[in-house]
Amino acid sequence: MAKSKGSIIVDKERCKGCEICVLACPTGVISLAREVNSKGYHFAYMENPEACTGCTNCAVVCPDGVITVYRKKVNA
Amino acid sequence: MAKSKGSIIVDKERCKGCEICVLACPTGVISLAREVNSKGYHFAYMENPEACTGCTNCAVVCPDGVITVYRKKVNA
Amino acid sequence: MKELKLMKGNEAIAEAAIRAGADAYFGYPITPQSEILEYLMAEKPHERTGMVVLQAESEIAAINMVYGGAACGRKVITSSSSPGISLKQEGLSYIAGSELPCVVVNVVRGGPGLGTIQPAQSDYFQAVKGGGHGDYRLIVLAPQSVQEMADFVDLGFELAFKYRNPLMILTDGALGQMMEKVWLQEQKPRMKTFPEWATTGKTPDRERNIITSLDLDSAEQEKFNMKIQEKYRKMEAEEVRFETTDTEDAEYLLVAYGTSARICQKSVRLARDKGIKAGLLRPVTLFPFPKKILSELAGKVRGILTVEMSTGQMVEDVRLAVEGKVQVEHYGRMGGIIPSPEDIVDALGKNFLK
Amino acid sequence: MKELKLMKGNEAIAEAAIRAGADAYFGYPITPQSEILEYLMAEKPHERTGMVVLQAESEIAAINMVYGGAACGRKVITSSSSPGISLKQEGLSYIAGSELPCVVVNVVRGGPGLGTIQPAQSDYFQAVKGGGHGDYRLIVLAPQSVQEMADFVDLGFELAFKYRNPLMILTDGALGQMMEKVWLQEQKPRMKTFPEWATTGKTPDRERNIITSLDLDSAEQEKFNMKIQEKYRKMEAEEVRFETTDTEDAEYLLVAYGTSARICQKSVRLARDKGIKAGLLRPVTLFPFPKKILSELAGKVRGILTVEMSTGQMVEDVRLAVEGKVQVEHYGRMGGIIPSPEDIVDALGKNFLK
Amino acid sequence: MTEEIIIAGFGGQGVLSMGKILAYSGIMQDQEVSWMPSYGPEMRGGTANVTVILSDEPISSPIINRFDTAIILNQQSMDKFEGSVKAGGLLLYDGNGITRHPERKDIRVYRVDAAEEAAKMESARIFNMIVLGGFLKVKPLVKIENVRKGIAESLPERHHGLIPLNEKAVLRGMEIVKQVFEPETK
Amino acid sequence: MTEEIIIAGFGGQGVLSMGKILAYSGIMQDQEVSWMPSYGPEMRGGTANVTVILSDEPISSPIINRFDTAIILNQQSMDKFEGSVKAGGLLLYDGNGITRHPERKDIRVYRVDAAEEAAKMESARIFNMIVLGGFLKVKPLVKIENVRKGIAESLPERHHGLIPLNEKAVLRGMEIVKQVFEPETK
Amino acid sequence: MVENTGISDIVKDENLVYQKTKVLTDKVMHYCPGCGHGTAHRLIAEVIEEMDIQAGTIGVTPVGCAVLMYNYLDIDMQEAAHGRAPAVATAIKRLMPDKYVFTYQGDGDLAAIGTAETIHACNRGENIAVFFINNGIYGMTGGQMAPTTLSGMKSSTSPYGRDVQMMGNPLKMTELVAQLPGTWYVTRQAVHTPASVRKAKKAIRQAFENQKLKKGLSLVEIVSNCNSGWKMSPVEANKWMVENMFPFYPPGDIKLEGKMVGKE
Amino acid sequence: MVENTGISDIVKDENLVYQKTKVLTDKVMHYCPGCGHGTAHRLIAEVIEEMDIQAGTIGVTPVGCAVLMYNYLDIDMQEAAHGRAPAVATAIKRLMPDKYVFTYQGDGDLAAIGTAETIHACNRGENIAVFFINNGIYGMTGGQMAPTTLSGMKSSTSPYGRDVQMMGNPLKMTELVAQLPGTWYVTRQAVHTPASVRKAKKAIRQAFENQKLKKGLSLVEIVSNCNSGWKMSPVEANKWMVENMFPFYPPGDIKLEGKMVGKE
Ligand SMILES: Cc1ncc(C[n+]2csc(CCOP(=O)(O)OP(=O)(O)O)c2C)c(N)n1
Ligand SMILES: Cc1ncc(C[n+]2csc(CCOP(=O)(O)OP(=O)(O)O)c2C)c(N)n1
Ligand code: SF4
Ligand code: SF4
Ligand code: SF4
Ligand code: SF4
Ligand code: SF4
Ligand code: SF4
Ligand SMILES: [Mg+2]
Ligand SMILES: [Mg+2]
Repeated sequence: MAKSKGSIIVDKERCKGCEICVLACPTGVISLAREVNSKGYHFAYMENPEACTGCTNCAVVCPDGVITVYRKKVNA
Repeated sequence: MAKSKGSIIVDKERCKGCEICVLACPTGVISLAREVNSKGYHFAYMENPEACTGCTNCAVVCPDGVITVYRKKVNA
Repeated sequence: MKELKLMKGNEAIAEAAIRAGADAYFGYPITPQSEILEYLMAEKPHERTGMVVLQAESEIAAINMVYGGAACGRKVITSSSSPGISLKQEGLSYIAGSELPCVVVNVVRGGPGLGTIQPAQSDYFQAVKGGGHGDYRLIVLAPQSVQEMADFVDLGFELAFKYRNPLMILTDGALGQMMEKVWLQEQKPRMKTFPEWATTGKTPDRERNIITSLDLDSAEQEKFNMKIQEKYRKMEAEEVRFETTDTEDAEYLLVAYGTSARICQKSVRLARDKGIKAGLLRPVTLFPFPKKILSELAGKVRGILTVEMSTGQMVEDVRLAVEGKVQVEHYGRMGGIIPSPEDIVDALGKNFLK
Repeated sequence: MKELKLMKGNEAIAEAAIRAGADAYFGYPITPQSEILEYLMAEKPHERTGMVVLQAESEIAAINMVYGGAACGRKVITSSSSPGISLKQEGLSYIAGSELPCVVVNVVRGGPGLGTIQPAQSDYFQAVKGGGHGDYRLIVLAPQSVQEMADFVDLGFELAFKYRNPLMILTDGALGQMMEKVWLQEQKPRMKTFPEWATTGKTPDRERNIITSLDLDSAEQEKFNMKIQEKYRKMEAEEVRFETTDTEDAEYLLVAYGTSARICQKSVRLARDKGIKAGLLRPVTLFPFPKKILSELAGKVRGILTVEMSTGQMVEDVRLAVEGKVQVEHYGRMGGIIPSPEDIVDALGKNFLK
Repeated sequence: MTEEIIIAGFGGQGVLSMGKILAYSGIMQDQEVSWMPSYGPEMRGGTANVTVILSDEPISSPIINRFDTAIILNQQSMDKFEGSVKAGGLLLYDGNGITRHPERKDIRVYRVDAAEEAAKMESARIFNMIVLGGFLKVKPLVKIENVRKGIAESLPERHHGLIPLNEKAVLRGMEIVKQVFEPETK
Repeated sequence: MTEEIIIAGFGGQGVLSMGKILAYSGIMQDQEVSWMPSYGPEMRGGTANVTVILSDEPISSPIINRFDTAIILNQQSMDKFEGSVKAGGLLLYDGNGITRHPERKDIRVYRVDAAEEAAKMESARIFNMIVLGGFLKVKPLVKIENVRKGIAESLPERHHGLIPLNEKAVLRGMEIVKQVFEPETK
Repeated sequence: MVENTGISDIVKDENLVYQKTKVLTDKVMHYCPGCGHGTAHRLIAEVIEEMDIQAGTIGVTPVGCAVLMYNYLDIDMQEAAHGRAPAVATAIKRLMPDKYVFTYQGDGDLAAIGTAETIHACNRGENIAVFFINNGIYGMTGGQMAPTTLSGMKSSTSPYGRDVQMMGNPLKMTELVAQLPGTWYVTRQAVHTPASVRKAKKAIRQAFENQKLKKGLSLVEIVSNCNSGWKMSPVEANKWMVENMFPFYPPGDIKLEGKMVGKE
Repeated sequence: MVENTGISDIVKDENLVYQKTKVLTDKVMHYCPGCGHGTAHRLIAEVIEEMDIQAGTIGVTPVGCAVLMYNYLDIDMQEAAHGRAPAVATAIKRLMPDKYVFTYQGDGDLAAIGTAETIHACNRGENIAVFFINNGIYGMTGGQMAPTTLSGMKSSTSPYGRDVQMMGNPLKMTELVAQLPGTWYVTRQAVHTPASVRKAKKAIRQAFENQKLKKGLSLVEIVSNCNSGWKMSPVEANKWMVENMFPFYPPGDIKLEGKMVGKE
C-alpha cells in the first residue's frame, strides 16, 4: 500500500504563534517552540516530523500563510 | 324601519375638485361644479342631496378634509 | 461644428458632460438641479456614447461611486445642491486625499439647513476653504451664464486630470434653472487609454496600483500633505482665471462671481451713468483666487465692494488679497433673493460716497 | 467639592458631560476619540443620572439624534474625529438652521481622507468657516489641556443654550489620548424645565412648537439669515475668549490654539532665554475670533507667527484681523506630527530674524 | 432694446412653454434671451410663472422684480404681479376666472379672452398660443416667421404636426386682443 | 525639575499601566504629569509605548522626541528609542529577548531582568512593577509611599488585594537592577 | 360657507357625524388635489384626537412632499433631514419615553437615503411609530424614480420606464424590516376608498397604542398615489394604483405582535 | 529558513503540495496572531491565482482592520471610505463590466455605517462579490460593539454585555440581503478549521465565477474571530466562535442561484 509522507516548512520569522495549525494537524506534528522569534512570538515547528502525512491542513488554516508543505508517496 | 337621511357641507374654497368623494359616495350624491373656486378648482357639491344617507364615506376619503357630514334618523 | 440651443443651465451641464466624453454620472435628485440627471436619463447616454448614468441611493453613495470611477481613471461627474453637497464632504476629502480627478457641481440654494430652494451663494466657504476635514483644496470654477455652465464641464475635466484633483463647479439655482442660448461643442470621444495610476487591473508589466488616502505613518502623511500643497501653489501660479470690466479707470471696484457678477455688469453701467467710475472684477476661479490682480487694483481704487448672495464669504478672500490697502465692504442678499443692479449701486453709494 | 483625577482628555470629556447634567450622548466609534463612548458606557450614566447614551449606526445617525434630542430642549452631546465630523456637516447645518443648542466634539486627526490617526489641527476651516452649506457659524472652543477638555463641556452647554447655537469643542488626538490631572466639578442636576421653544408636547396653554430650518419664502429666509447673523455679531461682541503670555513687551507674537498653544508657551520661554522678546496670543474661542486684541497687538509687534498643526488655516483669520499692519507668517506641521518648542523658535528666527 | 416680461398663471396653462417659444423666437432673430421660471416643489394646481427677457445686449440679471410687460392668466397672479409692472408698461390678461380686474392707472391694459377662444377652437392646448398672439399684436417684438421657427424648435419632433394649429392660434390671438385701458400721457 | 520618560515594549507587558502608576505617583506628590500613549489600531503583539512627563511646572508638549529616560522592554523598542535618549540620560532595559544590547556611549545604561524575576515570583503580571522598581532605584523621582498611593489609585477597587504584591515587586526591582555602562564624565 | 344645506333641519349640531378634527389646523394643505398625503395626515390627527394625546405626541416630518406637515397638525413637530427621521425620533423617544413619537416619511426618504436609519431604528426596536407613504416616486422634487418605483414604471429619471437591469429592483422595504426582531407591528394599508381609509386608521391607532407596550417599532406603510408624479388625474391614479401597485405591494398585515403573518 | 527538514528528501520542488500563492505579497500582515482576516485574504488570493485573473480583478478594501489589505494582495485595489465599498465597487463594475470586482468588508463597515450602500448594491443586483468578515465587533478601533455583536456579548462599548433592550438586536445582515431579488448567491462560511477553509474557498470561487453570469450580487459572509477584541487567545476564540457565534450565525448556504435554500 502506498502511503504518504510529508514535511512542512514554517517561516519562523513570520509565524505569529497563534497555534491554529497545532490544532488543525490530525497527526499531532506541530508544537510551538519555547523560544521566540524577533517579534516575540513562540513559533510553530514540527515536533513529531515523522508523523506528518503532508495533508496540508496546517497550511490551509494558517492565517499568515507561513507554512509550505511537501508530500511524497512512500511504500509502507 | 328607521332610515337615515344625511347632508354634507363642502368647504368649497378649500375643495380641490379631486373627485375622490364623487367616486366614494355609494348613492351618487356628489358631483363637481361647473364653476371654479378662487383657486381655479371645480369644487364638489351635492347634486342629489335627497340621496345622501350621511354615511360619511365622502368625508373619510376626502384628502383635504373639507366635508362635514350630518345625519338624522327618519322614519321611512 | 458647434450647435446652438436654448437650454437650462442644468441641461447644458448634462449635455456638456456627454459631449466632453464623460464616462459616468452618479447623482441623487435635489432641487434646483434634478434636471441634470433627468436630462441625462432622457438622452440615453449609454446609447449615445456608452456613458454610465446611475441614480444613486443617496448623495453619499453617489460621491463614493465617483471615487470608484475616478480611481479607474475615468471622467466622472456628479451634481447636487447645498444639503446634498454637505453630505459629500467626507467623500470629497477622500477624493482629494487620494488625488483623484472628478467634477462636482453644486447648484447652490439658500441655507443653512433645508433653507429655501432659491438661488444663493452661501456655500463659498465650503467650496473654497474645504468643507471636509484635513488640508485640501478643490479647484473651484464659477460660471455666470448657461454657456459657461456647459463650457466649464470640459474645462473642469481638463483641470481635474491635469492636477489629479477634484474640481467643483459652484453655481446656483438661477443659473441652473434659467434658459439661455448656448453653443454646444462637438462630441469628444471617450478616453481609450487611462492614466498610469488608475486601477484598471494589474498587468504583469507594471506594479499594482493602489488608490488610498491612508498613511498611518505621520512622516509619510506629512510628506503627502506637502506634496498636495505644492500642487495648490502651482494652481495659484498657473490657473487663476478672472474677468475685468471697466477697471482701467475705476475708482470703485465691485468684486463678484457667478450670478452676482452678471448683475454687477449692469451695476457698473448704471453707476457710470450716474458719474461714478465703477469697475468689476469677476473671479472665474474661486480657488485659485485672483489675489494678484486684486492686490494691484487695490492700489488704484478708493473702495471695494464685494457682492455675494450670502452674508459675506468671498469678502474674506478679497480682504486677504488686499491686505488693508483699501476699504473692502460687502453687500449681500440672502435666502434666495437676488440683488438688483440698482441695489448694488445704492450699496456702493452708501458705503463709499456718503 | 471638586475631585482630582488622572484622566485621558477623552475620558474627561465623558465624565464632564455626565457631571454637566447632559441628557444624552450619541456617537459612533472612531480613533482617537472612542474612549468617550467607551467611558460613558462603562460608567452607566443611565444609572448615575439617567443620561441616555447610545451607540448610533453612523455619525450621520448620531448627529441627527443630536438634532432630535436638542429639539426637545435637552443637553445633548456627540463626538467624533475628522472623517466622522465631515459626515455630520449636513446635520450641523440643520442644527444651526433650526437654532438648536448642542455640543459637538471633534478630536482632530490628520487628513485629508482617511489620513492618519495622529493629532492634527487641519479641521480649523471646517469648524470655523462652516463646513456645511449655508451661512451659519458654530461657536468653537479650543481646549489646551485635559482640564479644559472637561471644563469646556459645561461652558459649551452654557453658551450653546444661551445662543441657541451648536458649539464645537475643537481638540485633537494628543489632548484626547493623553492623561493629565484634572479637577472635576460636582455633579450638576439634569434640567427639570425646558426652553419654551422645545418640542415637549403641545399643551393647551401654548401654541405648538415647530423645529425646522425650512422656509420656502425667500424673504422670510433672508430675515432668518439676518437674525442669526445678529446672533453671531453678538457673540463677537460678548464671547471672545483668549489668553496672552508675555505680550506686554513682546516684539514677536506667536498665535496658536490648543496643543500648539501649549507648546508655544515653552517656545516663548526658550525664545526669551535667547534674548528674543516673544509673546503668545492663544485664542480660546476660535469663533468668535479674538480680532480686537490681535489688531491691537499687531500695532505693537514686529512680526507675527501662527503655529498650527496644519498647512495654515487660522493664519487667515489672523491676517484678516491684522489688516496688513504687520507681517504674518505661518509655521505648521502636518499628518500627525507635533512641532517641538525648539522648531517654533527656529521658525520665528527664520521668518523674522535673518 | 430690452423687454422684460413676466408670464404668470396656473400650472398647466402652458405658461412655461409660452415663455420658451417667445425666447426661441428671440434667438431666431439673433437676440439675447433669458427664461427664468419660478421653481419649487412641483404641485399640480399651484401657480407657475416665468420671466422672459429679450434683448439686443447681454442680459445681466435673469431674475427681476419689475417688468415691462406682465401677462396674467389667473386671479392669484393678478394680485401678485399687477403692482410690478413698470409705469408706462403693459398688462395683458385673460378675463376668465378674474374677479378683480386691473386697477393701475399708469399702465396700458389689454385683455385677451384666450380660454374662451381656445374652447371655441376646441383645443385647450393652444390657449397659450392665443395669449402669445395677443401679446405680439400689442408688442411686435419678434417677427411672425421667427415665432414659427420658435414653435418648431421648442416642440418635440413628434408634435410637429401641430405647428399649423399653433400658428393659427397665434394669429387668432392677434385678432381678439383688445385694449381696456390707456393711461393719460402727461 | 522635569523628567521626560519613554516606556516601550510589546503590548501586554503592562507598559501603559506602568506609566499610569508613575504618573499617579507624581500627582500624589503634587507634581504636574502627562501620560501620552502611542495609539493606533489595537493589534495584539504590536508594540506599545507611552511618554510620561513628571514636572514641577506646567507641561508644554506631551509629545516629545528626546527623553531623559528610556525604559525599553523589547528589541524593536531598543532599535527605535536608543537613539532618542538625551546625552547624559538614562536607558534602562530588560535583557529578555534583546539580541542587540545598547551601544550608546554617552548615556547611563541599566538593566533589570524583570521577566526572569517575574517568572521566579510566579506572576507575569507584576513584570512591569519590577521594572518600575528598577527605574526608581536609579532615579528616585517619586517617594515609595506615593508609588503605593499611585498603585492604589490606578488599580480598580476589586484588585486592591494585589497592592502588596505589586509593592513587593517594586522593591524587588530596586534590588535586582544593575548598571551596565557609565559614560565617562568629561 | 354652507353651500348645500340640502334639508336644512339635518344640518344641526346634534346631527353632526363627521367633521375635521381639531388636531388639524385650518391651513389649506399644499398637496395636489387627490393626493393621499392629506388623508394620511387627517387619520393621524384623528387618532391623536381620539386618544387625547395632543400634548403627549411629538411628530417628525420628512423631506418630501410632507415636509410641511407641521403646518397642518396642531402638535409639536420636528422637521428631520432627508432620510434621518428615524434617528431623530429615536432620540426624542429615548429622552421622553412616555411621549408618543412618530415619523412620517416618503419612499425616497425612508427607503433610499434613509435606508440605514430605517433599518437600524427597526432593528433596535425603538418604541416609535413609522408612517411610510409609498407613492412609488419622489413627489416633491418632481417625480423622479424612487426605490419603490415599479419595474417598467415611468418617472422623470426613468423616462422610458424603470429598467431593472440598469436601475435596480423595486424595493419592498416593509417586508424587509418585518424580518427584523425589533419590529412589533408591520402592516401595509391604503387610503383610496372609504373602507381602506377606515382600516388604515385602525392600523395607525394600533401603531400609537403599541408604544405603550414597549415591545418595538410599528411601521404602517400606506400605498398612495402621486397623481402629479404619475401624470394622471387623481381618480385615474387611484385606479392605476390598485391595478399596478397593489399586486407588488399588496395591502394587508405583515407582522402582528412580533410574529410574521402566515408565511408564504 | 528551512528549520524542520524532517526527511530531507521530502522537501524537494517536485514534492511541493502547498505554498503561499504569488498573488499574496511578501509583506507580513499586520493582523493579530490567529485572526481570520489573514486566512480570508489568502483564500481570495488563491482563487485569483487559480482563475488566473490577477489582471482582471479590482478589489475594494474597507475601513476596518482590513484597510491595509492592499498591502497584501498583488492586484489593483481601492480603499473605500467607511461603509461605502459597495458604492465604490458599483462604479468600478459599471465602468469596467468585464473585470472581476469585489469588496472586502467588516461587520461594522457593511452592517452599520454602510447599511444603505450594502442594501442598495444588493438590491440593484450589481454583478460584484462582497466578502463580509463578521467578527461580531469593531476590531480596528479597539473592540467596540458592532451591529452583529451577540446579545450579552461584551465589547468596549458594551462592557457589561450587549443589552438588547438598550442597544438593539444583533443584525443578521446576510439573511436580510438574501431577501432581495438582486442577490444571486448568499452564503455563510468560516475559516477556523481545514474543512471550513476548503469550503469557504469554494464559496469565494463561486462568488468570482458568478460575475460572468451577470445575474446579480454574490455575498460570502465569513464568521471569524477577533481574538483581540474578544480578549481571548486565538484558539479559545475559535472555540468561543463555534459555541456562541455559530448558533446565531449558522454557516451554510442561504441563497443559491437566486433562490432561497430550504426555507424554514
Ligand atoms: C440631502 C438631500 N437630498 C435630496 C434632497 C431633495 N429631496 C427633497 S424631497 C426628496 C424625495 C422625496 O420623495 P419621497 O420621500 O418619496 O416623498 P414624496 O414627496 O414622494 O412624498 C428629495 C430627493 C434633499 N432635500 N436633501
Ligand atoms: C466615517 C468613519 N467613521 C468611523 C471610523 C472609524 N472606524 C475605523 S474601522 C471601524 C470599524 C471596524 O469594524 P469592522 O468593520 O467590523 O472591521 P474589523 O476591524 O472588525 O475587521 C471604525 C468605526 C472611520 N474611519 N470613518
Ligand atoms: S497557524 Fe501559522 S502563524 Fe499560527 S502558529 Fe501555525 S504557522 Fe504560526
Ligand atoms: S501537513 Fe498535515 S500532517 Fe503535516 S504537519 Fe501539516 S497538518 Fe500535520
Ligand atoms: S374629495 Fe374633498 S377635495 Fe376632493 S373633490 Fe371631494 S370634497 Fe373636494
Ligand atoms: S355622506 Fe355618504 S351618502 Fe352622503 S354624500 Fe357622503 S358619501 Fe354620499
Ligand atoms: S407631488 Fe405627488 S406626493 Fe406630492 S403632493 Fe402632489 S400628488 Fe402628492
Ligand atoms: S483586532 Fe481583531 S480583527 Fe483586527 S487583526 Fe486583531 S484579531 Fe483581527
Ligand atoms: Mg414618494
Ligand atoms: Mg468587525
